Amino acid sequence: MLEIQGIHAFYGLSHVLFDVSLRVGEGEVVCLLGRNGAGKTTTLRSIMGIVPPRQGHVWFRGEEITHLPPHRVVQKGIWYVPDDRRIFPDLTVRENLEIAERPGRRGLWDRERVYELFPVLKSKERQKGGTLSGGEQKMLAIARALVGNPDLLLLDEPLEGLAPQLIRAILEQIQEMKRLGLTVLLAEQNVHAALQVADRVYVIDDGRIRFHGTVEELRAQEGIRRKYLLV
Amino acid sequence: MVLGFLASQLLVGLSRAMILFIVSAGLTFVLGVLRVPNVFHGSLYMIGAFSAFSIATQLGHHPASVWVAFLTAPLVVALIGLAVERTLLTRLYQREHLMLILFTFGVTLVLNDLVKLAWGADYRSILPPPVLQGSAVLMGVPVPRYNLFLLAVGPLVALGMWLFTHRTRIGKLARAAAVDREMVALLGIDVNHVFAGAFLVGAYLAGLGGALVAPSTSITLGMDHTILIEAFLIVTTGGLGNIWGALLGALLFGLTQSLGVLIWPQFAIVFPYLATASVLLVRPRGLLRSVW
Amino acid sequence: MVKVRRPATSETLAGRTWPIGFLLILIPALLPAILPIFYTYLLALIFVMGLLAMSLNLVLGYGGIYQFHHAVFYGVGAYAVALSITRAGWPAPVAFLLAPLASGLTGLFIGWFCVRLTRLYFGMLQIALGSLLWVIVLRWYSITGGDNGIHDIPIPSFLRQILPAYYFILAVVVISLLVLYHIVRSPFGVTLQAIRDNAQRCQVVGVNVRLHQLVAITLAATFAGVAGALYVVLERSVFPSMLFWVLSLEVLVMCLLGGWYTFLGPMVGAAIVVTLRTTAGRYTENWTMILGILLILLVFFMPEGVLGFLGKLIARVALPQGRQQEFKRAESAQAEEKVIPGRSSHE
Amino acid sequence: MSEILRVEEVTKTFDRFVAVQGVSLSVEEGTIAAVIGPNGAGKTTLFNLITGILHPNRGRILFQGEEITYLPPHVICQRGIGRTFQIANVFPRLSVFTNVQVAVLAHQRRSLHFTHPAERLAIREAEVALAAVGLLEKAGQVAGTLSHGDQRLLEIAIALGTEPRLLLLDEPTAGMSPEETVATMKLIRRLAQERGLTILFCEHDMEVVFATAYTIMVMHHGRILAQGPPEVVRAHPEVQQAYLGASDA
Amino acid sequence: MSDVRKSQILMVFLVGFIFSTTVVQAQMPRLVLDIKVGIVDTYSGPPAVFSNDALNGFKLALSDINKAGGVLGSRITFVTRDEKFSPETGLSMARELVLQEKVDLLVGTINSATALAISAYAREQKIPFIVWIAKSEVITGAKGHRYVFSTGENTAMAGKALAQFAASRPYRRWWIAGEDYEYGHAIADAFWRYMKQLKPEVTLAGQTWWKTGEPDLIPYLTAILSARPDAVFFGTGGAGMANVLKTMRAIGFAERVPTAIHTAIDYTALKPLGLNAPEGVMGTTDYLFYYPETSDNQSFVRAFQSAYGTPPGFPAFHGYITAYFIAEAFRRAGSLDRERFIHALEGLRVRTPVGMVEMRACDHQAVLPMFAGVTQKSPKFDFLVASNIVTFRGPQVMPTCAEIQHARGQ
Repeated sequence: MLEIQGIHAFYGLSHVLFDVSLRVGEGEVVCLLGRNGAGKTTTLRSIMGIVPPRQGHVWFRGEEITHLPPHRVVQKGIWYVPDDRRIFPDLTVRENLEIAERPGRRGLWDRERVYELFPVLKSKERQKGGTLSGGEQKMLAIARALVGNPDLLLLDEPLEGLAPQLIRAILEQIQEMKRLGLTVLLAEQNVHAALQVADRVYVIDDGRIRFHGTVEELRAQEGIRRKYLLV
Repeated sequence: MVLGFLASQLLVGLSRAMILFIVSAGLTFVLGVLRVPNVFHGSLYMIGAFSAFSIATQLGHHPASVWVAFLTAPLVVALIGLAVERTLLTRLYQREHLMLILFTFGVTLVLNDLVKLAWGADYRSILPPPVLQGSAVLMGVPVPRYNLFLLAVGPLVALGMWLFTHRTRIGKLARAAAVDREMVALLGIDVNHVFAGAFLVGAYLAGLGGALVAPSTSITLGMDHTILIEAFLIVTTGGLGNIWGALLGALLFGLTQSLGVLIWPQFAIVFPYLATASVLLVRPRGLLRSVW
Repeated sequence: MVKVRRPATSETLAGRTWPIGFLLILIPALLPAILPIFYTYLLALIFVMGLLAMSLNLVLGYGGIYQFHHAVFYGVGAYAVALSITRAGWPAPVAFLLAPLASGLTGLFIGWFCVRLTRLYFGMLQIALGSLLWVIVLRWYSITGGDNGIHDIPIPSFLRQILPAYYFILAVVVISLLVLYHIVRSPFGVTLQAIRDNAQRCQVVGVNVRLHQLVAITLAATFAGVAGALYVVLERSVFPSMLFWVLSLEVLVMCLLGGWYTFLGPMVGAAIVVTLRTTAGRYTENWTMILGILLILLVFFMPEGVLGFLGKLIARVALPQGRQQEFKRAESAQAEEKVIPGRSSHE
Repeated sequence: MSEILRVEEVTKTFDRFVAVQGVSLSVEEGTIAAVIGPNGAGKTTLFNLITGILHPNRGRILFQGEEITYLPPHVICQRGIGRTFQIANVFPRLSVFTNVQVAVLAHQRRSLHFTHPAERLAIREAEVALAAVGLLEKAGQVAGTLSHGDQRLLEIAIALGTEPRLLLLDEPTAGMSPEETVATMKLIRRLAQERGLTILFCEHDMEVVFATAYTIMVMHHGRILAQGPPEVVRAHPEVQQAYLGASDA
Repeated sequence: MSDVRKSQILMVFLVGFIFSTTVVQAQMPRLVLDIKVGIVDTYSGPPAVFSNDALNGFKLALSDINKAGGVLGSRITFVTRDEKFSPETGLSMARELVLQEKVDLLVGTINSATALAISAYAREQKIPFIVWIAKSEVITGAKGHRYVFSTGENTAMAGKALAQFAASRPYRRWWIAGEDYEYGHAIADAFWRYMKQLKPEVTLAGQTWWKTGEPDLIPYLTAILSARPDAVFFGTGGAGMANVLKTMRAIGFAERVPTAIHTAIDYTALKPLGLNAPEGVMGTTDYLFYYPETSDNQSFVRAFQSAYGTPPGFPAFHGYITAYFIAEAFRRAGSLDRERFIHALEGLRVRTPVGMVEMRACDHQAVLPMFAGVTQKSPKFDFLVASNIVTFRGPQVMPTCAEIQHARGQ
């Protein structure tokens, strides 16, 4: 579904991604593991076209999207949930969702459906986004992407900074999404949580892909885990 | 009589504030969403007044001619604004504010000379629509009907802006883009379209202000000057980018000006400046919350 | 100890390029010999406006402060001279010394209020406060002559011809520029530039940011006052429009046009605007449109102003290979710096 | 050893969001202390409160026994607290050398001097600070053109230019490669030893913290969960559950 | 990058620029025989309507003069400069006209501040300067000198004419209001000065001043109404004038209180409002295209109308007579010598649409008759005109030479 081939990305003068390649198949949950600053966010931002790669290619469903502007990438069906949530603080919860809805594009997800997934949002529908707690904002950020009916969802550290019970809740919901046929690329540093939902894993460090394989393969690779994930 | 006079001063101050509000609302909306301090906003206002004059006189003495002008002149202005935005401004959104000021100032110079070429240097004047001519007497003091009409229009525009920003998709997107334009793009929306829409609305409001002021004053070259600086002071007082702030600022400006006439007529002009300065000293980011 | 290679800025080059500096003074000193008298006058006017623009640039380009109403200080300087000669009857030298003082104090006063605010808010407060002064000058007929201004100001007779006035202005401007240059290179100047680059960082290395900004505003106002006094020397008239915000905008345009990150840029900007204003009228009535189009083109093609652009051009041609690389990196880093406003408000 | 910094019951809220809640901590002179916690735990807010960029809603902060709670940032710096920022925060248009020189001049209270060209002042001090972080060879470069890692080092050099007694480092290794991280930590230890500096740094990367700090404070959701030497913190049950998760199990 | 290095380029640039402009300048051929008039005025912004009118009148007269062979065998030509209502620019442009264009005399401007600044310059350069629209009485009064002339009415004349007109009416408690700039105050001062002289029992009920370009005058005007004066005098002109008339109309001001406005009967002020201008307002002007109905006036109006499509306003009249004063003075001087020109112009009488007009030698002020009247609708025009017109001869309304000398401190 998504194929990245040898991308190099830069922030200004600093070269942050080196020859990163990865694949995400239809219906898979793929996890991109790495520590803070390893290049996870940049990889996702490169896919989205926010940090267009200077070299390499990104294909989505066989179509090259390497140099599309972000909104065109989204229109192709890839939605991105940034790590810092980026809720619109002045808009209500409902409005945050409404502007993400694509008029005319019907699909599995609508506002009611995401409220079922995250009931707490329903109860705070009329509150301003800025007044939600961190965890609620995370949920709203995910919900906001879901109402766009993505084919592929890029989740950037959805678990970061969350209390354990919330982590569990979000993981369950990711599994639920997977069950409903959504493809997910998950960037995480919380290895243990991520491995609970992932089908396949890429480990990124210092801007380079250091490992890829199934969850079981990673479990077997003590060295990789010690070296790049510090666990 | 004294009371009536005071009341009529207030009403007239308020009606002046409504024009100021309409123009400032456009300025502040563009400031909020696009982050562009639009110096040619005043020129758009002037073009609005001149267009209203041309449209009203083209239609001759028909009683509806001025109404038609009120409706169409702002559209003309909005289109001019949009043209500038689409061809030039859209390429400059990432520049420093000073560069944007320089650019919009350049556009001002060009537009003002074009107005001179198009309409000449004569003073122009139109009358209010027939039903709004003359004045109502309020506690013994005459208050022009047209000013009463403006009193009604101001809140309508405010309401319209509220509906636009809270009830329409593009309005909500504009509010979102004011805070985080990249995230709006990440919702699959071409931010450029949002910006174009926001600029269109801003220019429309400038044109509307110009069209509405036309019957109560003489339409001349150079009328952009005063309004520009007043509008900038108002939006700063209110909090950059905040439409309700613009309303507050405009009320403050209009009322201090008309009440200043009562207190110290010779120096009435300084009261709005004093008001602006004192507000900013107490609240360095304006009265209401600003996105800046 | 490692040999430190200093940055390729004006600081290091100034030492070996003093002959060029000398030429910079010599050429204007000789120009009147070959120029028609009107151009001598025009050059003098350019120097006056140039000094005004460069004084603004001390706060604008070097300080990153949105000084939107700089003309007030210029006007105050001019009126200080005019009033102390015509109303108080003080001797001209006293009047000339009073001008920068009055402007500096005005700058201190307005700046004291303004430094609490940032950016556009700063600029607008300054416009509000400056306009109060403008109103006073405009309205106080018995003292200031209102909107007619004051004319035929009796300055010393030896300055009434264009040529001596030109040399007087040239001398004062050159001295002022040397002082300005000195300020820019002084610890204060360097700190000011650091504040422009990153005010927060400056605070946490122990710099009292507001105090430095206030000092910068006062200094800039003082030099604007010098320019105002020089205007009186040249024209022997003052007008309230010298304190009007429109002139402030024009001076701002001069800085940006010439190049606000360069020392002499504003002088070039002043040269362009003044020349256009005075001579383009010969060919067209719509010369402001020409200026408008020029500004639009500038924003698109020379965002660092004329001198900034020329500087880069020369750097590309003249710098040795090694420094070229560094220069390119600097350029792209600056370009990068501008492309930040994705998520402006939260930080 | 005496206490150099003391934070007492400090709370800071933004609108309705509580960023730091009743935090108390103390740092002994001459030690290396660390605050760990995930992103959004309130570490940066805490640093901003200590350095005067923000003022707390409640509580007080003492430095060398004197209250500094509501002092402006530049005064706090002049008292002897230096800091770096999480995102590289340098003067991009100035040279590397000038970046540090500005700090030295400010420290020497010469930033309002006009009499001498700056290029002849504070050279030795600035060079020492640059040498300490190993950036001396790059002194002539424009700071904005440095690599990310070098900009982080430059930040430390700027902070050193003010000759602080206490140095606050906000995620000094964020965005660094493993090699750079190791080198930076070595640098921090060396600075503490050679200069007798007290260092308080915050990190989300645990290994780095446990290997370097003498005392560790764990922050979570704006509160301090635990405080003490590494072994104590590592063993703290709440910390294990909330932050370390089951990872070390 | 070195600033010093950059400045090298700057110098090359600057010098090149200046040389190129001078070279262009030098190559422009100048007909030695032409008499060249340099005009500085405001051709953009609100005042442009007046300055264009004046320029049209001037051009009309010039074409007649040049068609008739010019003077002294030369054609009279002119160059204009747009000072954009900025006295600083105007002053620079005057210098440019004198030093570069080498004009024989200067003409201008609507802006009193510019006129005074150029006047000071003209005195220094010993070059004649004729003011044709600016109405400040100090131009030929307190600040007058050998080199400055005025071909239009001034505030003293207008104020005195209107005071005489209004003094015949029974109003005693006057309110004075106007636009807060030199002209507004000057006209009000003159009016009140002469009113007091003519009718010592009048009292001043109060004053109101608003800033130039103030778009909304209702607060000011209603404030005046509430004070219930016997009559109101407005000192205003130009775009402000149209504003006053419009506001008066909106609140029915003139029906409630008798009003005198200096330019109220002026065609330029009344035209934009058409038939909607208020009736019954007292005013003065030094020129009406429909009065007096002499053949000289009618033929001027016809010629002007066919050339420019509108009837001439008072500035056109000033422009027209300015040209004739210049031509006649050169003819009488017999040479292009400036001093002889001035000598010839002093006391010169020329035939104008309103009769013979003399350039008074003592103050260089044209002795113009003033017309006063009351606004009224007329079946012949689609704008208001003056009715009950009273004509005051020049000497009736002008300060005496003794007064002028006193004002000049001689």
